[in-house]
Amino acid sequence: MRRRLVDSATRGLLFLTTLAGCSLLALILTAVVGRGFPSMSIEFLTREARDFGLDGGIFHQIAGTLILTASAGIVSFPIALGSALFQTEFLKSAGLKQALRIATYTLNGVPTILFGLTGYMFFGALLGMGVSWVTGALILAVMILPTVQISVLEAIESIPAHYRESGMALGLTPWAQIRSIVLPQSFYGIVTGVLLGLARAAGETAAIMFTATAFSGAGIPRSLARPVSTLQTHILVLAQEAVNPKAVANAWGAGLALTALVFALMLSALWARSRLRLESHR
Amino acid sequence: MNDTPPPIEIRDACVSFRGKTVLDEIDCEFRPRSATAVIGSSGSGKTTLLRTIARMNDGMDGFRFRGKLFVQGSEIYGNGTDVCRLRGKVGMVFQKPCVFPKSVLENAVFGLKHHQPERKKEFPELAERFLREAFLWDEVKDRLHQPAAVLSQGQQQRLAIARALAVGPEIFLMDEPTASLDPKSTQAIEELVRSLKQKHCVVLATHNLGQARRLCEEVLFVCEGRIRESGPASRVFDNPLDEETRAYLSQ
Amino acid sequence: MVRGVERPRGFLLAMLALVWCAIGTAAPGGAAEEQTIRVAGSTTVLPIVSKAADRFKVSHRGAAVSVNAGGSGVGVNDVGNGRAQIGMLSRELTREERGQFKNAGLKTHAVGRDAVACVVSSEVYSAGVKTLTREQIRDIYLGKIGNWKDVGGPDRRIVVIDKETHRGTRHVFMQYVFGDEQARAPGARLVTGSNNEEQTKVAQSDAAIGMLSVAWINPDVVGVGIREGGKVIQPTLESVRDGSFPISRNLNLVTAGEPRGIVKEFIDFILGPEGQKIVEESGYVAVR
Amino acid sequence: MSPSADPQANGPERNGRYFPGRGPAYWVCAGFACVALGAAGILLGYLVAESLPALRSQGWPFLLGKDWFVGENYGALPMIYGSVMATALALALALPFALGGAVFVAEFLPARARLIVKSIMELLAGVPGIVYGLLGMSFLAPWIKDAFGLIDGNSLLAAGALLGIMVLPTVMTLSEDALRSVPAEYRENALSLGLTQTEVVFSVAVPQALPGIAGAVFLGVGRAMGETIAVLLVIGGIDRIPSPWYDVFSPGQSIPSKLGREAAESLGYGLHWNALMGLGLVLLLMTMAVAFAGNLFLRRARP
Repeated sequence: MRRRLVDSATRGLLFLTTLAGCSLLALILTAVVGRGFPSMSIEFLTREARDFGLDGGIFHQIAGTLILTASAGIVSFPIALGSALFQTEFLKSAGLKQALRIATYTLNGVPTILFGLTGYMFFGALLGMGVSWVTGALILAVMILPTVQISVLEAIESIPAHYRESGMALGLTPWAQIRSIVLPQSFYGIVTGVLLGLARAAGETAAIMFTATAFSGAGIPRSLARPVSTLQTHILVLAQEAVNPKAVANAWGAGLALTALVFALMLSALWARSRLRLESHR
Repeated sequence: MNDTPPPIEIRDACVSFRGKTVLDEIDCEFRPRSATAVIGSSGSGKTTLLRTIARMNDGMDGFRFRGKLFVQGSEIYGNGTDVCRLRGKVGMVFQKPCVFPKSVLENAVFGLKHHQPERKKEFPELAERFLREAFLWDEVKDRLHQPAAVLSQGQQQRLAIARALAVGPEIFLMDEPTASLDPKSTQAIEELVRSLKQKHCVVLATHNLGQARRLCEEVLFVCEGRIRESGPASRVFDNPLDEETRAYLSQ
Repeated sequence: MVRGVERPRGFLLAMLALVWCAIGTAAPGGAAEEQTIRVAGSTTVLPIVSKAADRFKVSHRGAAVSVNAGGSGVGVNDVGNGRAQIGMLSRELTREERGQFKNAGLKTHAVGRDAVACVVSSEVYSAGVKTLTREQIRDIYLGKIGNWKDVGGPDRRIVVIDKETHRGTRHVFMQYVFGDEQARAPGARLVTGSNNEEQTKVAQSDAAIGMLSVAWINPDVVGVGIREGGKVIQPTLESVRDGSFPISRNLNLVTAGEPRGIVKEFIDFILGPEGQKIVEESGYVAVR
Repeated sequence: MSPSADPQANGPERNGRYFPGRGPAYWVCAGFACVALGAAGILLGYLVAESLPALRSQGWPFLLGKDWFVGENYGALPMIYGSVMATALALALALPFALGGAVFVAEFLPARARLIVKSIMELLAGVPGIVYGLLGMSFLAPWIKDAFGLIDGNSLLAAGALLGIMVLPTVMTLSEDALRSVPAEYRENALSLGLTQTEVVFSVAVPQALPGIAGAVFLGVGRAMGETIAVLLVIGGIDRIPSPWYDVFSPGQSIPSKLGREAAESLGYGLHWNALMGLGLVLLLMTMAVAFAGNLFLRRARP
């Protein structure tokens, strides 16, 4: 009897903690949507900001976040894929593999502000790229590299051995194996990794606030050497102006837009990952 | 015949998962102090039948049970059944030996620790007793505090049986306990089953017809979720009445 | 996308080429840079420059002005290191800064005048704290006075709001209160950065004191009068204009050497009639 | 034809696997593989090199000094304290919910509900820091001010609570993964012995998943320690250790928040920058230690 009581009590307690956690998080979503929705409109999304974001919309900021995120993804993806292929298909030395892995995991844990600062000193100052789109894109690319790389690597490594073995038994060359077994089998894993990386880049503020963005006058950059304006830094500026109700409203609007963008990327990543699971169970 | 109810009595039972019927029109009894073999091809429902008796399917997705199932006279799918107490009475041994990542000793008294925590002081002696009953004591008495994973597969399986014995079950459900073991370990387990059936009601699902013939007094042949034939082992093996049974046995 | 590629080698090389294109285009980007003016620095000067930039772009097609905040110290630093052509400065250059960037030949151009007011939450103001003396402000920032009732206000603990040490507003304010632009404020409860942030924190509190450019004063964030020798000077543009308000300052633009080309045009634009009108619109006193 | 495309030139068979030869693609991939290595190296090297002048000029007081005033003193202790304290508060607040939630979701929820809760959690783990910062300054800090009768809500507690909310989904999903990766057989065997479901969970599943759970917690710690923008907006920004030291209602300063506020002021030059990079190095070493510990546990989790 006592055991049953303990069982029910524990269950209840666990349920309560889950409920508390979930409702807190539901509260967050409600707050973001509830506060952001009133300022959402087609005009808000398609007009440029005026009067330091107090008036007008967030068109340039959305565009800036998108191009910065996309260019970071474009730079990061081939590096991550090449690196993963190198580790799984080319490299034989276990020690070197371990070193690469440690570097990746270390990089994954580095606080983003440090990427921003040292990245700026490297790309912006040493290589002379200044505060610009390209500096921001490269910093973000390095920042998301471990996310993408780990995901791609795990996808490739989780390909069941019998696939490779049957490929080998058919007399495929290593290159043919990569092309017809490794890449197709890990396709959704690669997609998942890239999308997760993009989501991470899209939500990042600290790494780009000194390195890629301008408070005003950036617009859509006409060259890689120009600064961009992004949703993240836009929110940061507006948030500090919280006495002005218009600023607050626009900050929440931009916050909702940014959250929606990140969620779209995350949802696609979750979808791709579920496809990966399906494929591997086939 | 006396009045004590049979250890297990199933009346017109039907088991389905998500609407898909897996067992149907099951109607049978198991005798005390004897071994019954449940035979049949893979996927015929042997495992489901065993798991249903211990209510191990409760957590499965879309599980439904209709009919009546009595264990020692009490209806176990009725209201107010204490599932934990039921499983204490019905021990179960699985196909793949599974020991917990703890020491041999801790594994042996694992269930006991939760059922009778007040007997903590006696655990070492109890462990010895049940390990002896499982014919394992001599092999592990010097390694009681080593992780159970170092034991061989056959030893792990006997440890699993000792662990189940410790909880004090009157019924033993064994789901192909020797399927993943080598011949020598199989022999040891068979020896153990012979001794178990002196006191317990043993239900043994097996593919190994020779094993069923060697160990069991009764046989139950399951095919596509239904019982096609049942009866004393010698009769079923030597003179099967059912067409399907004959086909299966003659393989 | 991966499936469609025939040869992984070609695919990898194509990707490599893409990366290098991305990095390579950054270098020729330098040529287009001449028409872009980068401005960074004080949030006090920021409204003037941002608005001026919007109008400047209309009259000068092809010119782009990117403006960043950060604070006066950031402005000086960026100009000194060549990251920006124009720095915004809500104070004068310090001796350290002149020394540090000797080679850059920093030059300041005053574009407007402003006063730094000592501001309090409106609740405190309406409860009776209409004026403060320099000594009272000093003791509050030192933490010696911790409750508004000691200076004639309600019985409420004072939320002392400090600013980041490199901010121009702080330099000017501390110069007046302590006679030292780098003075410490051990009584502070909160440190803020931009004027907007400070304004927000004062407004959100009901017992705060802070320092803020007069352009940021509003009904929630009220500037108290400064009592000096029996006289009370209100923080208004008038008292800045007639020079009576004790905590006033120039709003400067700083360049490395004499401005040339488009940078000179932009500074001249701000100093011209249209630019000076923007200065007045932004809540400051024009210099011309 | 480059040698790598020629089957004859393929590398030897090893461990039953063919490896491609060393064509140009080999070197390209090798170069890419070294990017992460190089980036980590540059990062660490730069921080060490740039922080040396500050360490040399300040000596040990750099780590132990309690006073940070640009141009005079650079003592990192208040920031180190702030980072540790905010992270500790975050853990204390988030762990019960994260772990309780993970156990409940992994062990007691039916498959479909589990998928939904998990997807939501993973989404929430992706909510940008700046949005959390916005939430913190508009809801959490004012609420803390009113609830505890403070003169101002921006405090270590606000930062810790916000961080707790931020890392909760991360810790929860990763712990849940760890619990799910415990083979079902263990649960079945324990169930068949007549254990109640919570007994099964706490005597079999949780102990087995413990390394994985510890890894999840460590990763959460690393996240919390490195978060800049959300903390910057609610921690108060005062470089001071409160007295008494456990007064979490006081304002404070964490390392990332300090870097975020002051780095632009001296980007790249002077002793101030060196001191800031020293802070960065301390932060990096702290997070690296945490990540190492976490990965150690995670590796033990998957044998």
